[in-house]
Amino acid sequence: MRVPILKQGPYLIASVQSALTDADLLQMRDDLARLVGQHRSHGVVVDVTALDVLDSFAARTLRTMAYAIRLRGAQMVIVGIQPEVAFAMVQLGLSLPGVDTALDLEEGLALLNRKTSEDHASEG
Amino acid sequence: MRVPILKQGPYLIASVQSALTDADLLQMRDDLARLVGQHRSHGVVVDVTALDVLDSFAARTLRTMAYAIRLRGAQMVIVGIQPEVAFAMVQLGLSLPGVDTALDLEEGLALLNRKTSEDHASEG
Amino acid sequence: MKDEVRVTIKSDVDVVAARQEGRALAAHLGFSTGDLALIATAISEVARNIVNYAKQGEIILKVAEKDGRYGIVVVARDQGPGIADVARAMQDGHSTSGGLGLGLPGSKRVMDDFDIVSEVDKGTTVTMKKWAR
Amino acid sequence: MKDEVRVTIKSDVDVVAARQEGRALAAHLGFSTGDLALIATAISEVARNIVNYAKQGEIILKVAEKDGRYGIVVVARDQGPGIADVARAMQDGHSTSGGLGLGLPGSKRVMDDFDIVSEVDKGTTVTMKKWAR
Ligand SMILES: Nc1ncnc2c1ncn2[C@@H]1O[C@H](COP(=O)(O)OP(=O)(O)O)[C@@H](O)[C@H]1O
Ligand SMILES: Nc1ncnc2c1ncn2[C@@H]1O[C@H](COP(=O)(O)OP(=O)(O)O)[C@@H](O)[C@H]1O
Repeated sequence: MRVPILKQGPYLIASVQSALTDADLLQMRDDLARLVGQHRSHGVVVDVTALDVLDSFAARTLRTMAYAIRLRGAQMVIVGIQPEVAFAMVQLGLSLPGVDTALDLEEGLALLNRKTSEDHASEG
Repeated sequence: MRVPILKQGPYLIASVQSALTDADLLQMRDDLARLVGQHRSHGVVVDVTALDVLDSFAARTLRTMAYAIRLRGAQMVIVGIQPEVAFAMVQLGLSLPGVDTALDLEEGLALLNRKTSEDHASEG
Repeated sequence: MKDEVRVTIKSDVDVVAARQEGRALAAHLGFSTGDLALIATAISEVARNIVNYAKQGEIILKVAEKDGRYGIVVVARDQGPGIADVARAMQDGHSTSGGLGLGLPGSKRVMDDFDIVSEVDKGTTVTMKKWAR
Repeated sequence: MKDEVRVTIKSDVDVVAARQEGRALAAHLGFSTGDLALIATAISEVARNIVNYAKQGEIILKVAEKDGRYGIVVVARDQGPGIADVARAMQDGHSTSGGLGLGLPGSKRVMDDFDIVSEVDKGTTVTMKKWAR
Protein backbone atom coordinates (compact mmCIF):
# COMPACT_ATOMS: atom_id res chain seq x y z
CA MET A 1 0.00 0.00 0.00
CA ARG A 2 1.33 3.39 -1.02
CA VAL A 3 2.18 5.55 2.00
CA PRO A 4 -0.24 8.52 2.12
CA ILE A 5 1.54 11.87 2.08
CA LEU A 6 -0.24 14.98 3.36
CA LYS A 7 0.73 18.59 2.85
CA GLN A 8 0.41 20.73 5.96
CA GLY A 9 1.58 24.29 5.46
CA PRO A 10 5.29 24.27 4.67
CA TYR A 11 5.59 20.61 5.64
CA LEU A 12 4.84 17.15 4.30
CA ILE A 13 3.61 14.36 6.53
CA ALA A 14 4.02 10.74 5.50
CA SER A 15 2.04 8.24 7.59
CA VAL A 16 3.56 4.80 7.30
CA GLN A 17 1.16 1.88 7.70
CA SER A 18 1.97 -1.36 9.50
CA ALA A 19 2.26 -3.68 6.53
CA LEU A 20 4.96 -1.64 4.85
CA THR A 21 6.74 -3.54 2.09
CA ASP A 22 10.17 -2.67 0.74
CA ALA A 23 8.56 -1.42 -2.46
CA ASP A 24 6.19 0.87 -0.48
CA LEU A 25 9.14 2.30 1.40
CA LEU A 26 11.09 3.03 -1.77
CA GLN A 27 7.96 4.53 -3.31
CA MET A 28 7.57 6.82 -0.29
CA ARG A 29 11.21 7.86 -0.58
CA ASP A 30 10.75 8.83 -4.22
CA ASP A 31 7.37 10.50 -3.62
CA LEU A 32 8.77 12.63 -0.81
CA ALA A 33 11.82 13.78 -2.74
CA ARG A 34 9.58 14.77 -5.63
CA LEU A 35 6.87 16.45 -3.52
CA VAL A 36 9.41 18.48 -1.52
CA GLY A 37 10.31 20.14 -4.81
CA GLN A 38 6.75 20.43 -6.06
CA HIS A 39 5.41 22.05 -2.88
CA ARG A 40 8.65 23.80 -1.98
CA SER A 41 8.32 22.16 1.45
CA HIS A 42 10.75 23.08 4.22
CA GLY A 43 10.29 19.93 6.22
CA VAL A 44 9.08 16.34 6.17
CA VAL A 45 7.68 14.25 9.01
CA VAL A 46 7.76 10.49 8.58
CA ASP A 47 5.33 9.02 11.09
CA VAL A 48 6.13 5.38 11.89
CA THR A 49 3.78 5.02 14.87
CA ALA A 50 1.92 2.16 13.18
CA LEU A 51 5.11 0.28 12.33
CA ASP A 52 5.86 -2.80 14.46
CA VAL A 53 9.18 -3.61 12.80
CA LEU A 54 12.01 -1.40 11.65
CA ASP A 55 14.55 -3.76 10.14
CA SER A 56 17.92 -3.15 8.51
CA PHE A 57 16.41 -2.37 5.11
CA ALA A 58 14.00 0.16 6.60
CA ALA A 59 16.74 1.75 8.72
CA ARG A 60 19.02 2.08 5.71
CA THR A 61 16.26 3.53 3.54
CA LEU A 62 15.20 6.05 6.18
CA ARG A 63 18.81 7.17 6.55
CA THR A 64 19.26 7.57 2.80
CA MET A 65 15.98 9.43 2.65
CA ALA A 66 16.91 11.89 5.40
CA TYR A 67 20.19 12.74 3.69
CA ALA A 68 18.60 13.09 0.26
CA ILE A 69 15.88 15.36 1.60
CA ARG A 70 18.49 17.51 3.31
CA LEU A 71 20.29 17.81 -0.02
CA ARG A 72 17.02 19.06 -1.48
CA GLY A 73 17.10 21.84 1.14
CA ALA A 74 14.50 20.45 3.55
CA GLN A 75 14.60 18.84 7.01
CA MET A 76 13.29 15.39 7.85
CA VAL A 77 12.24 14.05 11.21
CA ILE A 78 11.06 10.55 12.07
CA VAL A 79 8.37 10.36 14.73
CA GLY A 80 6.56 7.61 16.61
CA ILE A 81 9.21 4.90 16.93
CA GLN A 82 7.57 2.66 19.54
CA PRO A 83 9.60 1.63 22.61
CA GLU A 84 9.83 -2.04 21.66
CA VAL A 85 10.75 -1.15 18.08
CA ALA A 86 13.49 1.16 19.39
CA PHE A 87 14.91 -1.59 21.62
CA ALA A 88 14.76 -4.15 18.82
CA MET A 89 16.64 -1.79 16.51
CA VAL A 90 19.33 -1.11 19.07
CA GLN A 91 19.74 -4.79 19.92
CA LEU A 92 20.04 -5.68 16.25
CA GLY A 93 22.76 -3.06 15.93
CA LEU A 94 20.69 -0.64 13.86
CA SER A 95 20.86 3.09 14.36
CA LEU A 96 19.83 6.28 12.61
CA PRO A 97 22.96 8.43 12.91
CA GLY A 98 22.40 12.04 11.95
CA VAL A 99 18.66 11.54 11.57
CA ASP A 100 16.32 13.62 13.74
CA THR A 101 13.72 11.78 15.79
CA ALA A 102 10.86 13.01 17.94
CA LEU A 103 8.21 11.39 20.08
CA ASP A 104 5.15 12.02 17.96
CA LEU A 105 3.70 14.18 15.20
CA GLU A 106 3.22 17.20 17.47
CA GLU A 107 6.79 17.11 18.75
CA GLY A 108 8.06 16.44 15.25
CA LEU A 109 6.32 19.52 13.86
CA ALA A 110 7.63 21.58 16.79
CA LEU A 111 11.16 20.34 16.02
CA LEU A 112 10.76 21.29 12.36
CA ASN A 113 9.52 24.76 13.38
CA ARG A 114 12.63 25.24 15.52
CA LYS A 115 14.95 23.82 12.87
CA THR A 116 13.57 25.88 10.03
CA SER A 117 13.50 29.10 12.06
CA GLU A 118 17.14 28.33 12.88
CA ASP A 119 17.90 28.51 9.17
CA HIS A 120 15.97 31.74 8.90
CA ALA A 121 17.61 33.18 12.01
CA SER A 122 21.08 32.88 10.52
CA GLU A 123 19.76 34.16 7.22
CA GLY A 124 18.77 37.60 8.52
CA MET B 1 13.46 -3.45 43.79
CA ARG B 2 11.87 -1.41 41.05
CA VAL B 3 13.87 1.76 40.32
CA PRO B 4 11.78 4.80 41.33
CA ILE B 5 11.21 7.23 38.47
CA LEU B 6 10.30 10.85 39.20
CA LYS B 7 8.91 13.42 36.82
CA GLN B 8 10.49 16.86 37.15
CA GLY B 9 9.18 19.33 34.60
CA PRO B 10 10.10 18.15 31.11
CA TYR B 11 12.46 15.50 32.50
CA LEU B 12 12.36 12.08 34.14
CA ILE B 13 14.77 11.15 36.91
CA ALA B 14 15.49 7.49 37.65
CA SER B 15 17.31 6.89 40.93
CA VAL B 16 19.07 3.55 40.84
CA GLN B 17 19.47 1.80 44.18
CA SER B 18 22.54 -0.14 45.26
CA ALA B 19 21.18 -3.67 45.04
CA LEU B 20 20.17 -3.39 41.40
CA THR B 21 19.41 -6.76 39.82
CA ASP B 22 19.46 -7.42 36.08
CA ALA B 23 15.67 -7.69 36.13
CA ASP B 24 15.37 -4.29 37.88
CA LEU B 25 17.61 -2.74 35.27
CA LEU B 26 15.57 -4.13 32.37
CA GLN B 27 12.39 -3.01 34.11
CA MET B 28 13.79 0.52 34.44
CA ARG B 29 14.74 0.47 30.77
CA ASP B 30 11.20 -0.47 29.74
CA ASP B 31 9.58 1.92 32.24
CA LEU B 32 11.64 4.86 30.98
CA ALA B 33 10.94 4.19 27.31
CA ARG B 34 7.22 4.04 28.10
CA LEU B 35 7.14 7.05 30.45
CA VAL B 36 9.03 9.26 27.99
CA GLY B 37 6.03 8.84 25.73
CA GLN B 38 3.43 9.15 28.45
CA HIS B 39 4.85 12.38 29.91
CA ARG B 40 6.26 13.69 26.62
CA SER B 41 9.59 14.09 28.40
CA HIS B 42 12.48 15.68 26.56
CA GLY B 43 15.16 14.23 28.76
CA VAL B 44 16.01 11.45 31.18
CA VAL B 45 18.55 11.46 34.01
CA VAL B 46 19.69 8.07 35.28
CA ASP B 47 21.27 8.63 38.67
CA VAL B 48 23.66 5.82 39.61
CA THR B 49 25.22 7.54 42.64
CA ALA B 50 24.16 4.68 44.91
CA LEU B 51 25.56 2.01 42.62
CA ASP B 52 28.80 0.36 43.74
CA VAL B 53 29.20 -1.85 40.67
CA LEU B 54 28.63 -1.17 37.00
CA ASP B 55 29.42 -4.43 35.26
CA SER B 56 29.27 -5.47 31.61
CA PHE B 57 25.57 -6.24 31.69
CA ALA B 58 24.74 -2.87 33.24
CA ALA B 59 27.03 -1.04 30.80
CA ARG B 60 25.42 -2.77 27.84
CA THR B 61 21.91 -2.10 29.09
CA LEU B 62 22.61 1.59 29.78
CA ARG B 63 23.98 1.93 26.25
CA THR B 64 20.96 0.24 24.71
CA MET B 65 18.73 2.45 26.82
CA ALA B 66 20.40 5.68 25.78
CA TYR B 67 20.15 4.82 22.07
CA ALA B 68 16.54 3.68 22.32
CA ILE B 69 15.52 6.80 24.22
CA ARG B 70 17.16 8.92 21.56
CA LEU B 71 15.13 7.07 18.91
CA ARG B 72 12.08 8.09 20.93
CA GLY B 73 13.13 11.71 20.55
CA ALA B 74 14.53 12.38 24.04
CA GLN B 75 18.01 12.81 25.53
CA MET B 76 19.49 10.63 28.27
CA VAL B 77 22.32 11.44 30.65
CA ILE B 78 23.89 9.20 33.30
CA VAL B 79 24.99 10.95 36.48
CA GLY B 80 26.79 9.98 39.66
CA ILE B 81 29.22 7.31 38.48
CA GLN B 82 31.48 7.08 41.53
CA PRO B 83 35.28 7.43 41.00
CA GLU B 84 36.04 3.83 41.99
CA VAL B 85 33.20 2.54 39.83
CA ALA B 86 34.55 4.55 36.90
CA PHE B 87 38.05 3.13 37.41
CA ALA B 88 36.72 -0.42 37.68
CA MET B 89 34.78 0.03 34.44
CA VAL B 90 37.84 1.32 32.62
CA GLN B 91 40.04 -1.49 33.90
CA LEU B 92 37.48 -4.10 32.91
CA GLY B 93 37.36 -2.59 29.45
CA LEU B 94 33.84 -1.22 29.72
CA SER B 95 32.82 2.07 28.18
CA LEU B 96 29.69 4.03 27.34
CA PRO B 97 30.38 5.29 23.81
CA GLY B 98 27.97 7.95 22.63
CA VAL B 99 26.27 8.13 26.02
CA ASP B 100 26.22 11.48 27.86
CA THR B 101 27.46 11.49 31.44
CA ALA B 102 27.62 14.24 34.05
CA LEU B 103 28.99 14.56 37.57
CA ASP B 104 25.75 14.71 39.50
CA LEU B 105 22.04 15.39 39.22
CA GLU B 106 22.52 19.17 39.04
CA GLU B 107 25.08 18.95 36.25
CA GLY B 108 22.94 16.37 34.50
CA LEU B 109 19.90 18.61 34.49
CA ALA B 110 22.04 21.53 33.30
CA LEU B 111 23.34 19.37 30.46
CA LEU B 112 19.80 18.42 29.47
CA ASN B 113 18.78 22.09 29.55
CA ARG B 114 21.62 22.95 27.21
CA LYS B 115 20.92 19.99 24.93
CA THR B 116 17.23 20.72 24.61
CA SER B 117 17.61 24.52 24.40
CA GLU B 118 20.15 23.92 21.66
CA ASP B 119 17.09 22.92 19.66
CA HIS B 120 15.16 25.88 21.08
CA ALA B 121 17.96 28.48 20.84
CA SER B 122 17.00 29.74 17.45
CA GLU B 123 13.30 29.75 18.23
CA GLY B 124 13.03 33.32 19.53
CA MET C 1 -3.20 -23.34 16.73
CA LYS C 2 -1.40 -25.15 13.95
CA ASP C 3 1.87 -26.83 14.80
CA GLU C 4 3.65 -25.41 11.85
CA VAL C 5 3.16 -22.45 9.55
CA ARG C 6 4.85 -22.27 6.17
CA VAL C 7 5.20 -19.07 4.21
CA THR C 8 6.51 -19.22 0.66
CA ILE C 9 8.91 -16.34 0.11
CA LYS C 10 9.09 -14.90 -3.39
CA SER C 11 8.77 -11.14 -3.00
CA ASP C 12 8.77 -8.28 -0.49
CA VAL C 13 5.07 -8.85 0.16
CA ASP C 14 5.88 -12.32 1.48
CA VAL C 15 8.48 -10.83 3.83
CA VAL C 16 5.70 -8.83 5.49
CA ALA C 17 3.44 -11.91 5.61
CA ALA C 18 6.20 -14.02 7.23
CA ARG C 19 6.90 -11.53 10.00
CA GLN C 20 3.19 -11.07 10.67
CA GLU C 21 2.68 -14.85 10.92
CA GLY C 22 5.71 -15.11 13.20
CA ARG C 23 4.49 -12.33 15.43
CA ALA C 24 1.03 -13.89 15.68
CA LEU C 25 2.43 -17.31 16.62
CA ALA C 26 4.83 -15.78 19.16
CA ALA C 27 2.04 -13.65 20.69
CA HIS C 28 0.02 -16.85 21.06
CA LEU C 29 2.95 -18.43 22.91
CA GLY C 30 3.00 -15.61 25.43
CA PHE C 31 6.09 -13.67 24.38
CA SER C 32 6.42 -10.11 25.73
CA THR C 33 5.85 -7.13 23.39
CA GLY C 34 9.59 -6.52 23.43
CA ASP C 35 10.33 -10.09 22.33
CA LEU C 36 7.64 -9.94 19.65
CA ALA C 37 9.44 -7.00 18.05
CA LEU C 38 12.76 -8.87 18.20
CA ILE C 39 11.28 -12.03 16.65
CA ALA C 40 9.44 -10.11 13.91
CA THR C 41 12.59 -8.17 13.04
CA ALA C 42 14.77 -11.29 12.87
CA ILE C 43 12.19 -12.99 10.60
CA SER C 44 12.13 -9.90 8.40
CA GLU C 45 15.91 -10.04 8.00
CA VAL C 46 16.20 -13.71 7.02
CA ALA C 47 13.11 -13.56 4.80
CA ARG C 48 14.47 -10.56 2.94
CA ASN C 49 17.78 -12.35 2.44
CA ILE C 50 15.85 -15.11 0.64
CA VAL C 51 14.28 -12.56 -1.73
CA ASN C 52 17.55 -10.68 -2.21
CA TYR C 53 19.99 -13.50 -2.63
CA ALA C 54 18.07 -16.68 -3.47
CA LYS C 55 14.98 -15.21 -5.24
CA GLN C 56 12.74 -17.75 -3.52
CA GLY C 57 12.47 -20.08 -0.57
CA GLU C 58 10.33 -20.52 2.50
CA ILE C 59 9.97 -19.59 6.14
CA ILE C 60 8.77 -22.33 8.48
CA LEU C 61 7.50 -21.35 11.92
CA LYS C 62 7.23 -23.98 14.64
CA VAL C 63 6.53 -24.28 18.34
CA ALA C 64 9.20 -25.71 20.63
CA GLU C 65 8.58 -27.02 24.12
CA LYS C 66 11.06 -27.97 26.78
CA ASP C 67 10.52 -28.44 30.53
CA GLY C 68 7.14 -26.73 30.28
CA ARG C 69 8.57 -23.65 28.54
CA TYR C 70 7.48 -22.61 25.07
CA GLY C 71 9.60 -21.30 22.30
CA ILE C 72 9.37 -20.35 18.65
CA VAL C 73 11.50 -21.92 15.94
CA VAL C 74 12.07 -20.02 12.73
CA VAL C 75 13.56 -21.84 9.75
CA ALA C 76 14.50 -19.85 6.65
CA ARG C 77 15.36 -22.18 3.78
CA ASP C 78 16.28 -21.64 0.16
CA GLN C 79 17.95 -23.42 -2.73
CA GLY C 80 19.78 -20.30 -3.80
CA PRO C 81 23.47 -19.67 -4.47
CA GLY C 82 24.58 -20.37 -0.89
CA ILE C 83 27.25 -18.49 1.03
CA ALA C 84 30.90 -19.22 0.31
CA ASP C 85 32.26 -17.75 3.54
CA VAL C 86 29.68 -18.12 6.30
CA ALA C 87 31.98 -16.79 9.03
CA ARG C 88 32.43 -13.60 7.02
CA ALA C 89 28.69 -13.27 6.35
CA MET C 90 28.12 -13.43 10.11
CA GLN C 91 30.36 -10.40 10.72
CA ASP C 92 28.75 -7.06 11.49
CA GLY C 93 28.79 -4.84 8.44
CA HIS C 94 29.68 -7.47 5.87
CA SER C 95 27.39 -7.22 2.87
CA THR C 96 27.75 -8.25 -0.76
CA SER C 97 24.83 -6.06 -1.80
CA GLY C 98 25.53 -2.66 -0.28
CA GLY C 99 23.25 -3.50 2.65
CA LEU C 100 24.06 -2.73 6.27
CA GLY C 101 25.32 -6.29 6.77
CA LEU C 102 23.53 -6.53 10.09
CA GLY C 103 20.73 -8.93 9.17
CA LEU C 104 22.45 -12.21 10.04
CA PRO C 105 24.63 -11.10 12.99
CA GLY C 106 21.80 -8.93 14.35
CA SER C 107 19.32 -11.79 14.21
CA LYS C 108 21.81 -14.02 16.00
CA ARG C 109 22.13 -11.39 18.74
CA VAL C 110 18.42 -11.16 19.41
CA MET C 111 17.50 -14.85 19.26
CA ASP C 112 18.52 -17.47 21.84
CA ASP C 113 19.81 -19.99 19.29
CA PHE C 114 21.03 -19.33 15.79
CA ASP C 115 22.34 -21.84 13.34
CA ILE C 116 23.25 -21.39 9.70
CA VAL C 117 24.12 -24.08 7.17
CA SER C 118 25.00 -23.06 3.66
CA GLU C 119 26.51 -24.77 0.67
CA VAL C 120 27.52 -23.00 -2.52
CA ASP C 121 25.05 -23.73 -5.36
CA LYS C 122 22.91 -25.78 -2.99
CA GLY C 123 21.30 -23.21 -0.75
CA THR C 124 21.08 -21.82 2.74
CA THR C 125 19.16 -22.81 5.86
CA VAL C 126 18.99 -20.57 8.90
CA THR C 127 17.41 -22.02 12.05
CA MET C 128 16.69 -19.66 14.96
CA LYS C 129 14.98 -20.27 18.27
CA LYS C 130 13.75 -18.05 21.06
CA TRP C 131 12.21 -19.07 24.39
CA ALA C 132 9.39 -17.25 26.12
CA ARG C 133 10.36 -16.04 29.59
CA MET D 1 34.77 -13.73 60.36
CA LYS D 2 33.95 -17.00 58.66
CA ASP D 3 36.72 -18.65 56.69
CA GLU D 4 34.51 -19.34 53.78
CA VAL D 5 31.28 -17.93 52.42
CA ARG D 6 29.20 -19.86 49.92
CA VAL D 7 26.51 -18.28 47.83
CA THR D 8 24.26 -20.49 45.74
CA ILE D 9 23.73 -18.88 42.35
CA LYS D 10 20.43 -19.49 40.64
CA SER D 11 19.14 -16.07 39.56
CA ASP D 12 20.03 -12.42 39.15
CA VAL D 13 19.19 -11.80 42.81
CA ASP D 14 21.97 -14.20 43.82
CA VAL D 15 24.41 -12.29 41.61
CA VAL D 16 23.78 -9.20 43.74
CA ALA D 17 24.11 -11.23 46.95
CA ALA D 18 27.43 -12.73 45.81
CA ARG D 19 29.02 -9.39 45.00
CA GLN D 20 27.77 -7.90 48.27
CA GLU D 21 29.23 -10.81 50.26
CA GLY D 22 32.49 -10.50 48.35
CA ARG D 23 32.69 -6.79 48.96
CA ALA D 24 31.99 -7.24 52.68
CA LEU D 25 34.68 -9.89 53.03
CA ALA D 26 37.20 -7.83 51.07
CA ALA D 27 36.41 -4.70 53.10
CA HIS D 28 37.08 -6.73 56.21
CA LEU D 29 40.47 -7.73 54.81
CA GLY D 30 41.43 -4.09 54.37
CA PHE D 31 41.14 -3.66 50.59
CA SER D 32 41.00 -0.09 49.29
CA THR D 33 37.70 1.31 47.97
CA GLY D 34 39.11 1.06 44.47
CA ASP D 35 39.93 -2.62 44.90
CA LEU D 36 36.52 -3.30 46.44
CA ALA D 37 34.87 -2.06 43.26
CA LEU D 38 37.16 -4.23 41.12
CA ILE D 39 36.48 -7.33 43.20
CA ALA D 40 32.73 -6.75 43.30
CA THR D 41 32.62 -6.23 39.54
CA ALA D 42 34.64 -9.39 38.80
CA ILE D 43 32.35 -11.41 41.08
CA SER D 44 29.34 -9.94 39.31
CA GLU D 45 30.69 -11.07 35.95
CA VAL D 46 31.45 -14.68 36.85
CA ALA D 47 28.25 -15.05 38.87
CA ARG D 48 26.15 -13.78 36.00
CA ASN D 49 27.88 -16.20 33.65
CA ILE D 50 26.67 -19.02 35.91
CA VAL D 51 23.07 -17.80 35.64
CA ASN D 52 23.34 -17.15 31.91
CA TYR D 53 25.15 -20.22 30.74
CA ALA D 54 24.90 -22.90 33.43
CA LYS D 55 21.57 -21.94 35.06
CA GLN D 56 22.97 -22.69 38.52
CA GLY D 57 26.16 -23.08 40.49
CA GLU D 58 27.91 -21.41 43.40
CA ILE D 59 30.35 -18.72 44.37
CA ILE D 60 32.79 -19.55 47.15
CA LEU D 61 34.65 -16.71 48.85
CA LYS D 62 37.74 -17.49 50.88
CA VAL D 63 40.55 -15.71 52.67
CA ALA D 64 44.14 -16.30 51.55
CA GLU D 65 47.20 -15.47 53.60
CA LYS D 66 50.82 -15.41 52.56
CA ASP D 67 53.77 -13.75 54.30
CA GLY D 68 51.41 -11.79 56.51
CA ARG D 69 49.44 -10.41 53.56
CA TYR D 70 45.77 -11.09 53.10
CA GLY D 71 43.96 -11.84 49.94
CA ILE D 72 40.53 -12.86 48.71
CA VAL D 73 39.85 -15.97 46.70
CA VAL D 74 36.76 -16.15 44.55
CA VAL D 75 35.70 -19.50 43.12
CA ALA D 76 32.80 -19.63 40.64
CA ARG D 77 31.75 -23.20 39.99
CA ASP D 78 29.01 -24.79 37.94
CA GLN D 79 28.08 -28.11 36.37
CA GLY D 80 26.76 -26.44 33.26
CA PRO D 81 27.55 -27.02 29.57
CA GLY D 82 31.20 -25.99 29.88
CA ILE D 83 33.19 -24.00 27.32
CA ALA D 84 34.44 -25.73 24.18
CA ASP D 85 37.08 -23.14 23.33
CA VAL D 86 38.37 -21.50 26.50
CA ALA D 87 41.06 -19.49 24.72
CA ARG D 88 38.39 -17.94 22.54
CA ALA D 89 36.07 -17.24 25.50
CA MET D 90 38.96 -15.34 27.10
CA GLN D 91 39.22 -12.96 24.14
CA ASP D 92 37.85 -9.43 24.49
CA GLY D 93 34.56 -9.16 22.73
CA HIS D 94 33.87 -12.84 22.23
CA SER D 95 30.34 -13.69 23.30
CA THR D 96 27.97 -16.49 22.38
CA SER D 97 25.00 -14.57 23.78
CA GLY D 98 25.18 -11.10 22.29
CA GLY D 99 26.92 -9.84 25.42
CA LEU D 100 29.92 -7.53 25.41
CA GLY D 101 32.25 -10.51 25.84
CA LEU D 102 34.28 -8.64 28.46
CA GLY D 103 33.27 -10.55 31.58
CA LEU D 104 36.00 -13.20 31.61
CA PRO D 105 38.91 -11.22 30.08
CA GLY D 106 37.95 -8.13 32.11
CA SER D 107 37.87 -10.08 35.37
CA LYS D 108 41.26 -11.55 34.55
CA ARG D 109 42.63 -8.04 34.03
CA VAL D 110 41.47 -6.72 37.38
CA MET D 111 42.38 -9.67 39.59
CA ASP D 112 45.94 -10.74 40.47
CA ASP D 113 45.40 -14.40 39.59
CA PHE D 114 42.85 -15.87 37.26
CA ASP D 115 42.39 -19.50 36.41
CA ILE D 116 39.66 -21.17 34.40
CA VAL D 117 39.02 -24.89 33.99
CA SER D 118 36.15 -26.00 31.82
CA GLU D 119 35.04 -29.26 30.31
CA VAL D 120 32.18 -29.62 27.87
CA ASP D 121 29.10 -31.18 29.52
CA LYS D 122 30.94 -31.25 32.87
CA GLY D 123 31.04 -27.62 33.91
CA THR D 124 33.22 -24.62 34.53
CA THR D 125 35.31 -23.46 37.48
CA VAL D 126 36.84 -20.01 37.60
CA THR D 127 39.29 -19.28 40.43
CA MET D 128 40.41 -15.69 40.97
CA LYS D 129 42.61 -14.15 43.65
CA LYS D 130 43.49 -10.63 44.67
CA TRP D 131 45.91 -9.44 47.36
CA ALA D 132 45.37 -6.47 49.60
CA ARG D 133 48.13 -3.86 49.24
N1 LIG E 1 19.89 -16.71 1.90
C1 LIG E 1 21.08 -16.29 1.45
N2 LIG E 1 21.62 -16.80 0.31
C2 LIG E 1 22.82 -16.37 -0.14
N3 LIG E 1 23.57 -15.43 0.47
C3 LIG E 1 23.10 -14.88 1.61
C4 LIG E 1 21.85 -15.27 2.16
N4 LIG E 1 21.64 -14.58 3.32
C5 LIG E 1 22.72 -13.79 3.47
N5 LIG E 1 23.62 -13.97 2.45
C6 LIG E 1 24.94 -13.31 2.29
O1 LIG E 1 25.38 -12.88 3.57
C7 LIG E 1 25.64 -11.46 3.57
C8 LIG E 1 25.28 -10.86 4.91
O2 LIG E 1 23.88 -10.93 5.13
P1 LIG E 1 23.18 -9.91 6.13
O3 LIG E 1 23.95 -9.93 7.42
O4 LIG E 1 21.74 -10.24 6.20
O5 LIG E 1 23.43 -8.47 5.49
P2 LIG E 1 22.88 -7.76 4.15
O6 LIG E 1 21.70 -8.54 3.66
O7 LIG E 1 22.56 -6.37 4.60
O8 LIG E 1 24.03 -7.79 3.18
C9 LIG E 1 24.83 -10.93 2.41
O9 LIG E 1 25.37 -9.71 1.90
C10 LIG E 1 24.89 -12.09 1.41
O10 LIG E 1 26.11 -12.05 0.69
N1 LIG F 1 30.03 -20.57 33.34
C1 LIG F 1 30.02 -20.68 31.99
N2 LIG F 1 29.52 -21.80 31.40
C2 LIG F 1 29.51 -21.93 30.05
N3 LIG F 1 29.97 -20.99 29.20
C3 LIG F 1 30.49 -19.86 29.73
C4 LIG F 1 30.54 -19.64 31.13
N4 LIG F 1 31.11 -18.42 31.35
C5 LIG F 1 31.40 -17.93 30.14
N5 LIG F 1 31.04 -18.77 29.16
C6 LIG F 1 31.25 -18.58 27.69
O1 LIG F 1 32.29 -17.65 27.49
C7 LIG F 1 31.85 -16.53 26.71
C8 LIG F 1 32.55 -15.25 27.15
O2 LIG F 1 32.13 -14.92 28.47
P1 LIG F 1 32.24 -13.41 28.96
O3 LIG F 1 33.63 -12.92 28.66
O4 LIG F 1 31.82 -13.34 30.38
O5 LIG F 1 31.27 -12.57 28.02
P2 LIG F 1 29.66 -12.57 27.85
O6 LIG F 1 29.06 -13.22 29.04
O7 LIG F 1 29.35 -11.10 27.73
O8 LIG F 1 29.39 -13.31 26.58
C9 LIG F 1 30.35 -16.52 26.89
O9 LIG F 1 29.70 -15.88 25.81
C10 LIG F 1 30.02 -18.00 27.01
O10 LIG F 1 29.94 -18.60 25.73
